[in-house]
Amino acid sequence: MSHVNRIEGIGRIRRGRAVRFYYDGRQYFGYEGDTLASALLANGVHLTGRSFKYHRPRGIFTAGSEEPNAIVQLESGAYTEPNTRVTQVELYEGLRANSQNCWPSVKYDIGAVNSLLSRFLPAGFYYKTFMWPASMWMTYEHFIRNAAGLGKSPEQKDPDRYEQLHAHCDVLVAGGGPAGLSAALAAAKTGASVIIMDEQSEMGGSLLASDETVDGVTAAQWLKTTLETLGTYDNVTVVPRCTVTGYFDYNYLTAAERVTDHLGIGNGGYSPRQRFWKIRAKRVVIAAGAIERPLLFKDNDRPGVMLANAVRTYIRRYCVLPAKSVCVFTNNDSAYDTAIAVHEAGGAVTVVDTRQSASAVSVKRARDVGITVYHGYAVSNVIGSRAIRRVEIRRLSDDAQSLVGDPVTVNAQVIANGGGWNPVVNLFSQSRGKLRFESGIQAFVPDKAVAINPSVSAGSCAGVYDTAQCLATGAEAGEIAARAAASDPKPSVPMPQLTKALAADAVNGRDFYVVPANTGAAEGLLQKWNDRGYSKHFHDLQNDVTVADIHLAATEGYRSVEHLKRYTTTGMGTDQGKTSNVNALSIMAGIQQTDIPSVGTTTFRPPYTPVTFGAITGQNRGELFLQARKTPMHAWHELNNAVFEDVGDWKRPWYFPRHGETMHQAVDREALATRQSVGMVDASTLGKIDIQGADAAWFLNMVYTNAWLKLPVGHCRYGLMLNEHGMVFDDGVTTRLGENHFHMTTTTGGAARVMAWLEEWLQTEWPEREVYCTSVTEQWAVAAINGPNARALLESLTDEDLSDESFPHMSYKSMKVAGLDARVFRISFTGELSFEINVSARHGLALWEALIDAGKAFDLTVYGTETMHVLRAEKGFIIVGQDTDGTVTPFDLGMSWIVNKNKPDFLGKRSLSRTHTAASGRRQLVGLLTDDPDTVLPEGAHLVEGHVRRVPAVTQGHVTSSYMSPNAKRSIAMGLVTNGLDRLGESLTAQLMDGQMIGVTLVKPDFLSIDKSPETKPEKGQ
Amino acid sequence: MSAQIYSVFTTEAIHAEPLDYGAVSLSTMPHCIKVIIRGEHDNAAFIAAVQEATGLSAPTRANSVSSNDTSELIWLGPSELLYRLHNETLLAGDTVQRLQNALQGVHSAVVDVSDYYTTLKLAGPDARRVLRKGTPLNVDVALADGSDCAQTRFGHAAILLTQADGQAEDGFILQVRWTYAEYLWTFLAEAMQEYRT
Amino acid sequence: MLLIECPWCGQRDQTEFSAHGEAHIARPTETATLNDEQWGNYVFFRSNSKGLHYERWTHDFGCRRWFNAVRDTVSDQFLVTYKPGEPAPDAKQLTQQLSDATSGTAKVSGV
Amino acid sequence: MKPYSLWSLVRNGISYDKDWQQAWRSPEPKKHYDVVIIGGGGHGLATAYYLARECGVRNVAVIEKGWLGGGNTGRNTTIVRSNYLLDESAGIYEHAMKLWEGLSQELNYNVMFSQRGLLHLAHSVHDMQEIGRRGNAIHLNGIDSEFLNPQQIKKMLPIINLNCRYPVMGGLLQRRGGTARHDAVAWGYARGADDMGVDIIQNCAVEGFDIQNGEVKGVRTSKGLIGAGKVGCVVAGHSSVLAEMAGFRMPLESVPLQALVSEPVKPVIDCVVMSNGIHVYVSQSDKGELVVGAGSDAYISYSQRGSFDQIEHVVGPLVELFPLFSRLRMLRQWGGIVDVTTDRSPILSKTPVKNLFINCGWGTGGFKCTPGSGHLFAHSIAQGEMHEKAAPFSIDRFNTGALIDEGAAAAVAH
Ligand SMILES: Cc1cc2nc3c(=O)[nH]c(=O)nc-3n(C[C@H](O)[C@H](O)[C@H](O)COP(=O)(O)OP(=O)(O)OC[C@H]3O[C@@H](n4cnc5c(N)ncnc54)[C@H](O)[C@@H]3O)c2cc1C
Ligand SMILES: NC(=O)c1ccc[n+]([C@@H]2O[C@H](COP(=O)([O-])OP(=O)(O)OC[C@H]3O[C@@H](n4cnc5c(N)ncnc54)[C@H](O)[C@@H]3O)[C@@H](O)[C@H]2O)c1
Ligand SMILES: Cc1cc2nc3c(=O)[nH]c(=O)nc-3n(C[C@H](O)[C@H](O)[C@H](O)COP(=O)(O)O)c2cc1C
Ligand SMILES: [Zn+2]
Repeated sequence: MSHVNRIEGIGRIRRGRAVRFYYDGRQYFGYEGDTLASALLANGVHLTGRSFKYHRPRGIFTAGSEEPNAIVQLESGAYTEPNTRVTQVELYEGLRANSQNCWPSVKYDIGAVNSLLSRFLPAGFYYKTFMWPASMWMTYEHFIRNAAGLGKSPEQKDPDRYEQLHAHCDVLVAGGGPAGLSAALAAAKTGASVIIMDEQSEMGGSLLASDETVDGVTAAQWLKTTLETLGTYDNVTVVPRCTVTGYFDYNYLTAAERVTDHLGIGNGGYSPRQRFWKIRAKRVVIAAGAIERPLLFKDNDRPGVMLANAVRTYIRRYCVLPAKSVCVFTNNDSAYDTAIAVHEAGGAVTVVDTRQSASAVSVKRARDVGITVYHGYAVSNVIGSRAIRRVEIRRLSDDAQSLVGDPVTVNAQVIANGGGWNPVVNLFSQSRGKLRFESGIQAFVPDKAVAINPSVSAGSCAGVYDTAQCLATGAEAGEIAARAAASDPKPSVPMPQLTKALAADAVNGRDFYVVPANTGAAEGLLQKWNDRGYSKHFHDLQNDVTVADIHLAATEGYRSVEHLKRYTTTGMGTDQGKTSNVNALSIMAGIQQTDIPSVGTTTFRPPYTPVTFGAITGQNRGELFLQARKTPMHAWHELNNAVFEDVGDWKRPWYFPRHGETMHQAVDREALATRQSVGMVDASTLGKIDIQGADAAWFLNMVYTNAWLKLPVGHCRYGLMLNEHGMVFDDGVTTRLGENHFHMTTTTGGAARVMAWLEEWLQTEWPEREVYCTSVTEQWAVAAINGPNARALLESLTDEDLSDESFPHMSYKSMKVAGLDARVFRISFTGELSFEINVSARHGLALWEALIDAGKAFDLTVYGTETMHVLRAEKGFIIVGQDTDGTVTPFDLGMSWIVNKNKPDFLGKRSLSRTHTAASGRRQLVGLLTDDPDTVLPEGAHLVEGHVRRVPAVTQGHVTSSYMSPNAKRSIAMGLVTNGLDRLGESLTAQLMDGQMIGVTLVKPDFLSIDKSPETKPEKGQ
Repeated sequence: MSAQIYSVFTTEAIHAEPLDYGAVSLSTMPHCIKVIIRGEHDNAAFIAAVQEATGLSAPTRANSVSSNDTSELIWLGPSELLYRLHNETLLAGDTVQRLQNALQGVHSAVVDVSDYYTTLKLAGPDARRVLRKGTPLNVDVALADGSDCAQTRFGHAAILLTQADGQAEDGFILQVRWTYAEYLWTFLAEAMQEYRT
Repeated sequence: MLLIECPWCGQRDQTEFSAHGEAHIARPTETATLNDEQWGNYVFFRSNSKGLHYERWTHDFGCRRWFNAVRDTVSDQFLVTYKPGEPAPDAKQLTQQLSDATSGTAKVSGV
Repeated sequence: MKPYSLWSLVRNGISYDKDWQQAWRSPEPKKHYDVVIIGGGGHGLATAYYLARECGVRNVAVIEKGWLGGGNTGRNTTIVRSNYLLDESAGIYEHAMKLWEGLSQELNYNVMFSQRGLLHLAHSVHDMQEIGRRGNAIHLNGIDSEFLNPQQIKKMLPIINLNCRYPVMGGLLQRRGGTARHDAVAWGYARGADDMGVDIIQNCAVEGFDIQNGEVKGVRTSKGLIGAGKVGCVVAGHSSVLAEMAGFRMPLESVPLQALVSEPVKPVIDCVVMSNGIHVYVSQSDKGELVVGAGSDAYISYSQRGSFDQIEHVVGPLVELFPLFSRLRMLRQWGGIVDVTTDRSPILSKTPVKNLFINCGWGTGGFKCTPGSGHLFAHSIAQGEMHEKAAPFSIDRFNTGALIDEGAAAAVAH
């Protein structure tokens, strides 16, 4: 197909560079510099999609990011992207796009039956039906869901890469039109660091489609010179293709840059697809321009109805005349520029102006070149459905409340619709700034910025519509911002505002919004709305919301603007109502006989235009999603077939299967070998804190429940920490290395929490106490050897005397092990003879390998966390976080021995004596033996009284830990049971979801013969 | 890759293959002695003792470093300094001992953290831009002077940033808990991709 | 995204910090003499002020120090940050400062 | 009240939709009501509805400072489930679930309660222990729950990345869980309450209480003094502010909680997915957006917005769990003010002021209990004594230590 609509001229396209692309499977070509929209229009394609609800045919409506209609499924497979605005896609070789939300094709769409039923599907209809029979809702819903939803999600992993970038600047300029560019320049001149961003492929904003003279030169020339000048400043960063998406507190702004999208798939080289900026700006200049708003008339959603300035943009920027005959429909002067542009491009043009007369320069110019202007007329009917065939217009009554006279037919295939402008106040509003309604221009403009988000708006986003004024306000804003940033760099100081007054551009007629639908007598418009007939006046094109729907909402009492939005879904589409919101307000204001500011706006929220989740995530994905921490011995574990378990951030070996062993077999072997000879576990992940100072012992006395003052140097003690609620939150062994020096260990997952807890008390409550804490977790690699041969093994690597007398249980020695400086603790988490050998992290692997070598003589077995759990459970030792859950006191654990009642105070102490906490009947930790020793209870199983299955049933508690114990030669478990400590010997039943009933007996949680080893419990308090 | 990288960051002898894209390069630094020295900076006795033991003036200005050819004293907090010593003949334990002796009787703590941290070097004219991909710190302000240092975050990792050779130019030393080093390295290596030629 | 003035390190990004609720709640010393309600008050009950709020923060990714701040919980504006141990700044004065900066929405409660 | 039906849609369609009734009136406040409910969120409206409907108390006003449902009711991720760990919680949430199951019909307003199933993922041994415990507890309470293995999860959710950082080891499914249309819940209750004579007064802020001898006599509002026999305070994030007006403190912190939606797409995810292991929860609305819940900031704020890092913190996990969502786009983000208790359980309680009752502390997860909370609170107010299912949730538990610690016990939100 040929470029039926391409016209002569230069614009911003590069004619030498033809680009092939495909739309709905059909091949077309365009030029470099085209957007998908301009290329489609050049090829005469207007129909680009079907609407959300009624599946009405829709076309390209705008030339920018405000596009509500023309959204497509871009590309396919892993690269596909739904709901993509054709107006923002830059053309690249081989681009493929498909229409969406239609079947079998955009031309013949089955869903269009909805359109026939539209009368019975008004706003919120789903709240009123689909209720019977109740059981059918899920079926109805299934169909509703399939009908909704626009485009399709990709079905494969995104192959592209994204990055984030943090930036800091004195002045951030959002928007690179004339106002933004002059702001950037003015700020740059003061020496301020400036970043200027624009969402379009080129800087220039509306100047890219302007034939104006700017500062005495053509717009294109001005643009070129200005960009060159900016380029000479080192302190200026110019970022095209970058949308400022969010304005957060303390002048933190986010922006999404499309770095390589325009190059086409796979052509990005080493650059990321998109880059997500996080900017902290001392001051912000918002120069985001204005968006045209359409007039509302019957069938105003037909493909071919476009915003007036979009038509002008296609002509001047892309050399595309969207149709040979254009009807410009407007209520103000600015759309006359479009008429002139059409005329100059060789098109036939008719202007339909709702005003009785107009006298602006542009109007005069249009008349002078012979353009037909109908004053006091409005578009009353659009003939054609997938394309406009012709347009009917009728005279407006004097009060503009009704249509009178006979229709006049205008030959036009495009309606250039210009109903005035809405300043882009989105970012300002996101910054908590309050808006003010200027009735002269019928628009909301920024009022005062809040202290923490000092910004100044310039150009047409501040309601200034004249280019010279845009330049002037821009320059002033840039200078104000730069000076404010220099004199008081902190946001939280209010910002001076512009002295240049808002151009009181009170063009009469801009308060005309909706073409009356009736032909009746001259009653007031408001009553007339009762007649409806407004069910084809679409104000929200994407969500198919009509003027009638607003009326319905008002009738039913959904009058608050927020109810209106939610009931009709107006403004909730992917365009967030950029072209529809103010129209909705005006209609509601009309119905309620009030003014627009009294109706108010809904809340502007980020992002300004939708941002890919990939961009927001940046590099924090896959391997970098969350770091996996590894111990110094990790490589050995990997080589030796470890299966890893995630414990907090850490990767810990879970078990070490040999020759196809199951987990169960591996754990059996590891656990038996440890108690029979010697086993070794990597304990490097334990939290470690170095505590020093004259008050160190006093401090431990406050944070642990037991007594610490008299612990001899060189000895270790087990402690429990409570929070102020009195509940156990961590445990570990702490060793007195010197009179004022302790080495504390914490649980793996609790290390950071404990460190923060200690610092909190030291820094905020007891700053006068002489204690310093330093985290040393990563400093030490730890190998723990357990079992009857542990001593012999260690002896083979050290000269130190390891006898009970010289090195008793719960004590510590510094020595050489395998030639390495080591701290060795004789503490046990298995109940076996045990040594925890600590060496500097970088020697961890060497230590480990030395132990492995020496261990061959003792049949040393390496075990993982699962075996570690089995071994400790065999002895009834708890794991905080598994056998406790934040609601458990030491008494509940049967560990009253660890609570020193003579200490005047310790953290959490008072909570233990609260009425409820001290009462009986709490859940207490006991051992559980299944009637059948081969049955292993599932962890989490609940216990009930009796043997008869009942639902509901009262739980007596649950199983916290449960294993097959090869050493006890039976299954073992622990659980928290109501009053458990008083019920030892009683039987309960675990009632499982699958119907099993497993009998258990409550016992003391000490599952191996008591006399086997003296080291059955962590040492008791003194 | 992970097994290889892991050994890089926990064993002093092996170094990761440096990445050099011209405009920016990444490498590991040799192991050095690192000692945390705790003590109140407004305690003159503490400051004097530290200076005596290290031969460096104590950096009591927040986020500053004082250094000489072989060592640095780095401000970490109002009661915390980091002493880094690039001297392969000395032992960490001896250094700790020396400091402890000097600080006898002063409320203080000396802790060997030589193996707690790994240091990486990011250098080249685009090093700052790469840094900005992961840190919210205003690098230009926080590291305006060659003697400035800063603790901040890079992605999820807590890092200490100092400047190579005390120059506020193109080289940064990133100190990180070694268990985050693989993460940091991978992040930086990916962030540098753009500068490949 | 707040910009927070660490009393030591200066202005830093919010993501370097964490918040820890109301400040200036002294831990009772003679805990044994308190009844359940008095103890409960200390552990659980908070001013949760809408307006000026005295609160605690830590500079986790920086100097790791705890400090206090006064912030308006409506505008989220920090009025002052200060070191632990320093006295709580006067609410009246801060309210004035706030109403100078904004239009005076702040209300003081529960110091 | 003219009922809604397919027929009513047709009839009204034919008459150009101009004869619909107002869903609720907008009356001027009377001088005195038997009960004044402060707060026109779902919970307040439901309370008024059940007071009128079941307790015979029809001289009731609901006083809302803004627009109905504009608080957390209008800004939540609409997840409904009753699979709570502790018996007390199961008691109220399952009570609510039963009411949900007939709610559209009872209210004659389609609240789109969609029992599409709610899946909690377990990413570690610890998570597995947690869902094991909770699944069994729920089961004993007579509430449905099922364990799924990774293969079953993959079958249900083909797009999931089981092998993400913290690989998926299993899941707990409540088939009766799902979502409901948040706005419809507020509007449906409002319409039902209004129909029975309840006055719903919008744009009217309570600014103080009339308390005499420790007993509440009325509320001072921006529309003047309104007398009340009893007052129910149901203002979520503003509970501490109201309590302060009445002279007492609450064990609450009001923090920002955020959510976001993607652009709408055709159905891709058919149940609600929650992962505490990597911190994300997501469902797809009937309109097609992915509705994603973010975390809460740790600082107190009344500004209905939060910090952007919370958004990053949830988008990362979303992409990790569903890598194909990376090319979808975030359409809108917003925040609410949630009132959080230390034990993550709500407060339904008498207060130190006689005849002043409070219902709050629902924090990040009260939408699902809207019918149950309203129902129990209505009965409690009418009786003057807390309903037995509500009784454990008194303020007093923070003094005695009888916490209902869902937070500590399960660490499951929403
Ligand atoms: C982002 C987000 C996601 C959530 N996700 C879920 C979820 O998935 N599932 C779930 O179960 N829960 C969720 N929640 C929680 C849930 O939204 C709330 O618990 C629930 O909606 C609270 O309802 P409510 O009626 O108590 O409060 P609200 O709906 O907040 O109503 C309180 C009302 O009181 C009014 N009020 C306040 N002060 C005054 C005054 N002085 N005078 C008069 N009126 C006043 C307010 O304007 C407001 O309308 C979420 C919350 C948020 C913010
Ligand atoms: N005659 C009229 O009534 C009328 C009305 C409006 C505008 N205008 C003309 O339009 C021009 C306005 O100049 P201006 O500089 O104020 O606006 P502009 O429209 O020329 O430029 C604004 C720029 O900001 C960009 N932008 C908007 N939001 C953004 C975001 N969030 N992130 C990044 N970029 C964003 C846009 O893409 C655009 O390029 C003047 O020439 C004026 O005469 C005329
Ligand atoms: C479940 C749910 C779905 C939503 N879907 C959309 C949506 O499709 N489009 C949209 O613009 N906003 C959507 N929103 C967000 C609302 O527009 C709005 O942001 C939210 O109700 C908070 O109100 P506020 O932003 O006005 O403060 C949704 C909100 C919820 C709770
Ligand atoms: Zn700091």
